[in-house]
Amino acid sequence: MPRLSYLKALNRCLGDEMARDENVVVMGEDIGVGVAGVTTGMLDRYGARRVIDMPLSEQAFTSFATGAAMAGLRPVIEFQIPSLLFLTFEQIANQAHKFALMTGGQTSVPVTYLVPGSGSRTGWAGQHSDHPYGLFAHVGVKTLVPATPSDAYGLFASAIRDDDPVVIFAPAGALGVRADVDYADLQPVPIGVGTVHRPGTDVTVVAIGHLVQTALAVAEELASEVSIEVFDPRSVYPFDWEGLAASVARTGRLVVVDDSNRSCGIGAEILATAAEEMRLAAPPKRVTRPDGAVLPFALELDQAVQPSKDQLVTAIRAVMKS
Amino acid sequence: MPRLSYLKALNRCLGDEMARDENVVVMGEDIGVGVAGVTTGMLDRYGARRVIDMPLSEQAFTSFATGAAMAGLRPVIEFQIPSLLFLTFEQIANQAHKFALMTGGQTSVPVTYLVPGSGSRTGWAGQHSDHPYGLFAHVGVKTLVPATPSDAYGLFASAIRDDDPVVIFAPAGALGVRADVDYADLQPVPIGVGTVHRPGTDVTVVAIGHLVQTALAVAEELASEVSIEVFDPRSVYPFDWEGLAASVARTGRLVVVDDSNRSCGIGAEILATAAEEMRLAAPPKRVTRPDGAVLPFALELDQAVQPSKDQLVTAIRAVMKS
Amino acid sequence: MNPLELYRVVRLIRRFEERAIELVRSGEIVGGIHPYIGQEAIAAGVCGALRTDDIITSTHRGHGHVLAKGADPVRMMAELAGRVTGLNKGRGGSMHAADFGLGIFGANGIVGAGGAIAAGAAWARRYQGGDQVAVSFFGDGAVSQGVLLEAFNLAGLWNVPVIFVCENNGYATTMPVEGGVAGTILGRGEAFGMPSVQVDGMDPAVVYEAAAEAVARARAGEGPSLIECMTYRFDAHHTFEHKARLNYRSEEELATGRSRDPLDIAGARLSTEDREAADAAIEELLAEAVRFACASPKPDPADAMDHLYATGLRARTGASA
Amino acid sequence: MNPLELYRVVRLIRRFEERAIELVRSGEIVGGIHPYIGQEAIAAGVCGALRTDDIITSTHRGHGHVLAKGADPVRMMAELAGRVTGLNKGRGGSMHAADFGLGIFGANGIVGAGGAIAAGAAWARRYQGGDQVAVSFFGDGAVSQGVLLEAFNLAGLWNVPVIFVCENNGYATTMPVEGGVAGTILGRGEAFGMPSVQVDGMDPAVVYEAAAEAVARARAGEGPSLIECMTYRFDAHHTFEHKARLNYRSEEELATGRSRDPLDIAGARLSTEDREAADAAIEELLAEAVRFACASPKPDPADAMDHLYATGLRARTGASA
Ligand SMILES: Cc1ncc(C[n+]2csc(CCOP(=O)(O)OP(=O)(O)O)c2C)c(N)n1
Ligand SMILES: Cc1ncc(C[n+]2csc(CCOP(=O)(O)OP(=O)(O)O)c2C)c(N)n1
Ligand SMILES: [Mg+2]
Ligand SMILES: [Mg+2]
Repeated sequence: MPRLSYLKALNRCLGDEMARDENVVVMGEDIGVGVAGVTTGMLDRYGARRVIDMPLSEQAFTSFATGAAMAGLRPVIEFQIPSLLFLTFEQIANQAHKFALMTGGQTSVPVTYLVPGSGSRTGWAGQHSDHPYGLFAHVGVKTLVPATPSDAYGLFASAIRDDDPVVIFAPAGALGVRADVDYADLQPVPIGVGTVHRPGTDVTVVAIGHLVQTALAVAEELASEVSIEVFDPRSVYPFDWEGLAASVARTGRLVVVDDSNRSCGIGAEILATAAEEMRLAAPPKRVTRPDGAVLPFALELDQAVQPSKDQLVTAIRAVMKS
Repeated sequence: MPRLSYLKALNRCLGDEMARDENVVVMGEDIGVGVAGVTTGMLDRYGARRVIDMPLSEQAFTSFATGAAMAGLRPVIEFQIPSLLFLTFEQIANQAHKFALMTGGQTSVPVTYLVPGSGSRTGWAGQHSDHPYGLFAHVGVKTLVPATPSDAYGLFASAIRDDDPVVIFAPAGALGVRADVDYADLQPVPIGVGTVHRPGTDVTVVAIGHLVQTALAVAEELASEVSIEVFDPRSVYPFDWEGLAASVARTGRLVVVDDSNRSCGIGAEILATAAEEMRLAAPPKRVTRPDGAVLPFALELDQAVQPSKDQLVTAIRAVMKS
Repeated sequence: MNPLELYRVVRLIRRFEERAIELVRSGEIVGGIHPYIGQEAIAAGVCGALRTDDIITSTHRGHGHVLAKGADPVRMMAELAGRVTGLNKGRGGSMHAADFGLGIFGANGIVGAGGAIAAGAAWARRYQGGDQVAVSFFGDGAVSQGVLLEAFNLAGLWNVPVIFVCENNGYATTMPVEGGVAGTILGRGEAFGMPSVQVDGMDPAVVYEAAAEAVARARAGEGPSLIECMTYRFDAHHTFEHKARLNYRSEEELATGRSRDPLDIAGARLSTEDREAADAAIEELLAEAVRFACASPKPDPADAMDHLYATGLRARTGASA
Repeated sequence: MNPLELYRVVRLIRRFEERAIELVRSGEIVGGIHPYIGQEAIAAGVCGALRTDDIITSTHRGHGHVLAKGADPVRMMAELAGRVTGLNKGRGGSMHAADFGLGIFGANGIVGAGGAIAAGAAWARRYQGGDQVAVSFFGDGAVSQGVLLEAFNLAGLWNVPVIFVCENNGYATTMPVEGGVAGTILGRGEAFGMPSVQVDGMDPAVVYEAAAEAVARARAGEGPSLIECMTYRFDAHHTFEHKARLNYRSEEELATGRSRDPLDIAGARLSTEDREAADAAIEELLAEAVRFACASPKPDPADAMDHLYATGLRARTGASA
């Protein structure tokens, strides 16, 4: 079986979707040359009509995509850095997201916003290292954070085919992940459905994005001590509450590991919904970035702010004890 | 004692702070004429040098204020509508918020962003009716939602004097609230300290902004049935976790009523932290807007999306039962 | 363009606004409106130069554009009154009225937001092989908004068939143009390589001529244009101003501003009979609009989150039962 | 302006960048840098026209500006290496280097973000009664960014003493200027009423002249200016390009672009002795910078959230112990 990297999976998916549907066009900065790797080869295959290099006018090109989408196309936008989602927040949350309801269902805005390399890219410092998926979950824009190459392929495909705006975070820490895949198995993965990467009976660890690998490593390391179920929601919004409830029903304990700011993050939502609706044998725990975190430049500091394996181990042990 | 409205309290505070400190300047659209009421009279009192009417260049004037703040001033920005916070999200969350850490403490950005009339202003529909304080709590910008005239005065004063950027939401539903106040009692209210508006022993209701009035009304109505403690955090970030813990320690039960979107909102954070750290006798509940809510125009629909008294009553009864 | 048709549109908008203001006063329209009165010649002239399959984006002050582009005044009035029979099923109201079947991609509550949307829609039509054009209406306040200037850049770069129509009514709410606009409005168009002209926005025939030229250019693949239409807002920024008197325009200025009325200018070109017949038909139509709007059912609160997602995804509610 | 001083600054920046690239290669600098090589004349010329108490904002490609404005190369190198002795105590790195004591309001990771900050700072100084000016440096890519165009508007409206310096190096990463900029860069300045000139950005003396004129105007209360400096980026957009060869500039183009070197242009005006003496002093200084940077302590992970709030508020940590 071929070994596929996460980044290559995104690239493959984009190529396949553009082949499948002529309405798919891709817009972004330096995508012709393919600086980020997702669009590599697309300009040659599909030409400048469908692969449109953008000037540094992110707000306008985001709403340009909204207009094109309402006129029938399915634009994919590649954002070079996560903070461009801050810059275009009005255009996504207040325009693209709202058109369907505000027009009484007259239109739809099938745009996909992809950030390849979200979160900390070592040494890129404070303005390039955020993981703001919680913001989109709050405003209600569909938000995906694939963890594996086949989910990267499958969720990207679903996003492109979805009739609503969808944001996809491809964490920098996941881009290099590789897996053996049969190309024939690469299929759309439904939005809003999580997956259990490793079954367990003592505690459910919900891990987001690249931290799925961390959670799996910890589960393996602690295998003799505690049976950990690793649940990957894949979509942070809409969230697979049924899948989570089923897992927690099995384990009765909950830890979330999430590389985003603590307050009002997806970790908060998971704990809140669990507290409301699920039966827990012990208080749940979150391992996150600190409140209001800004990633400092120096490597030691940057890493200190991100959730670590050790913190996860500590949290799991604490939950098991209480 | 004079009867002071919430809006007048904001106006009074601004006037007092401008008198106290010449570094305080105010910037916004139509503030000379004083369309929103907060700046009424300021142009006459302090002149166009300190009361600066802005063109529709919100992004630039937000960062203009950042530059002025780093040069030693204390700008107050009035935003006409809550969605201008979406438009300027990069400038607040990614610039103003980050300068202190990124420069290793060389500078500070004492800017206050005030939205008089946040949330639903009846009939203003989808793009004018959000309550996005959760977004700022997530990125870690200090975020205040006063509920009463004296807190409006006191938190606004603290925000202006604070050395960090601070966002203040003045909910449309609170602007008309009036209270008897002795002007001499109008004082800065510390950021990050909540208050108990009504003590109780059975359940803590955390209410945000204008919903404090709703919670107090419900507490009164249900007084014979259940003893409700109404806790108003006043700051949604930083949050008064100690104050909340003390209240929950007394009551053992928790309901949050919050006029913002459910997923990853401040309600989620409160439930999550309570689940982690506080002992609850029953599963907590949230009464919020729906996930991803967009306020529809028609009055009936607009109101259906906002938390109601009935919903709060139902939630309290449910929490008391379990 | 037929003077009768231009007059008819100006008159329809004027009277629609006046009837709508009555409904604001009586409480049938909740939240108020931004009246277009005084600026009708622009919508009439520009939309007169468009085909049904051309596209427009509009603003907070959008009724005129929406009506001129052909939306049914009856369903439009029902929308303002928040009824299920409205253009947007009562979900949009004054600031979001849309009719995608007629290329009306919506009024918009955010100043300057429509420019890039219009450009993207126009570009998509060309991508699809069509020769449609798009028009983005906006005010003098909007030319200070970054995203609109960015949209000028995109349109200029790719020769997008879009026409930017700036309605310079002298004010952004209470801010006079000189207070908000450094340099000139035309200079902003020229900076991005667009042919940019200033015209009398009080005469629908003049506006029509300028629009027809820009539309022809765009349709022929020769790219975008900017048209600055000089006009005056006769009424309040928003009906809230009817109660809260704001002190920013003198009586003299108001009188001068109102002295050139597009209704008179367009009406003077018609015979009395034609004009009276047109007026009567409009009165009847608007009487029906008001009747229909007020008689139509209000939406069911249980449906509040309908249409939130095009896929039909149902959002979690805000309170469990 | 003294040719020796201009040369010295050009040379210092050039050699600083070369030494920094070595440290990127050796891993002492993590994350890479955006080299300023080829564009040094601009920083040297513009900052040569400024006083210590004037203000600048810089960009992702900011080392040149920061050094030319007077930052200590030793502490700057320590910053790039993420040491507590760095300008920002290792918290900022290449893209956020700042020295507020010298009016250096920071490099910035967001393209176009510095313009409004510089304008606000300049405006504040005037408010405080000072006669300082501010300079905002940015690239040709930034002129498509809405917030920068909005900043032009504010500066134009209020005669803010700010000078906008556009370094047109032909590309925004891989996007050629013609692909990203509709119309002209100068036209954007003119649209907002600013005197706007294009100058040779390879000759520090030419840049200095233009800057001195704009600074004098600003200081005299005559308002903002735009200066477009034509230049060429000799090296990669970012050091990641040293590994990932990107195909957007031909060998011919590179050769032509590099053929006019600010170092040669500035150096040709000096005697050999002066030049050699300056070079030697710079080598020594940079040797010390590298030594100091590498020898300085790294920050303590426990302090990661220090300085998050100016008030000292401590953020909740991400994991309870
Ligand atoms: C981006 C943005 N800023 C502010 C507002 C609040 N607002 C609504 S209309 C308006 C004035 C707009 O002026 P102009 O563009 O000239 O249009 P006009 O009202 O004159 O038709 C303002 C400030 C808004 N809706 N959007
Ligand atoms: C708003 C924004 N968009 C995109 C990026 C990613 N990015 C960093 S530098 C750059 C190119 C900037 O080009 P230019 O302004 O010409 O400066 P140069 O790199 O040539 O010095 C891009 C696209 C960013 N940092 N900020
Ligand atoms: Mg106007
Ligand atoms: Mg460049």
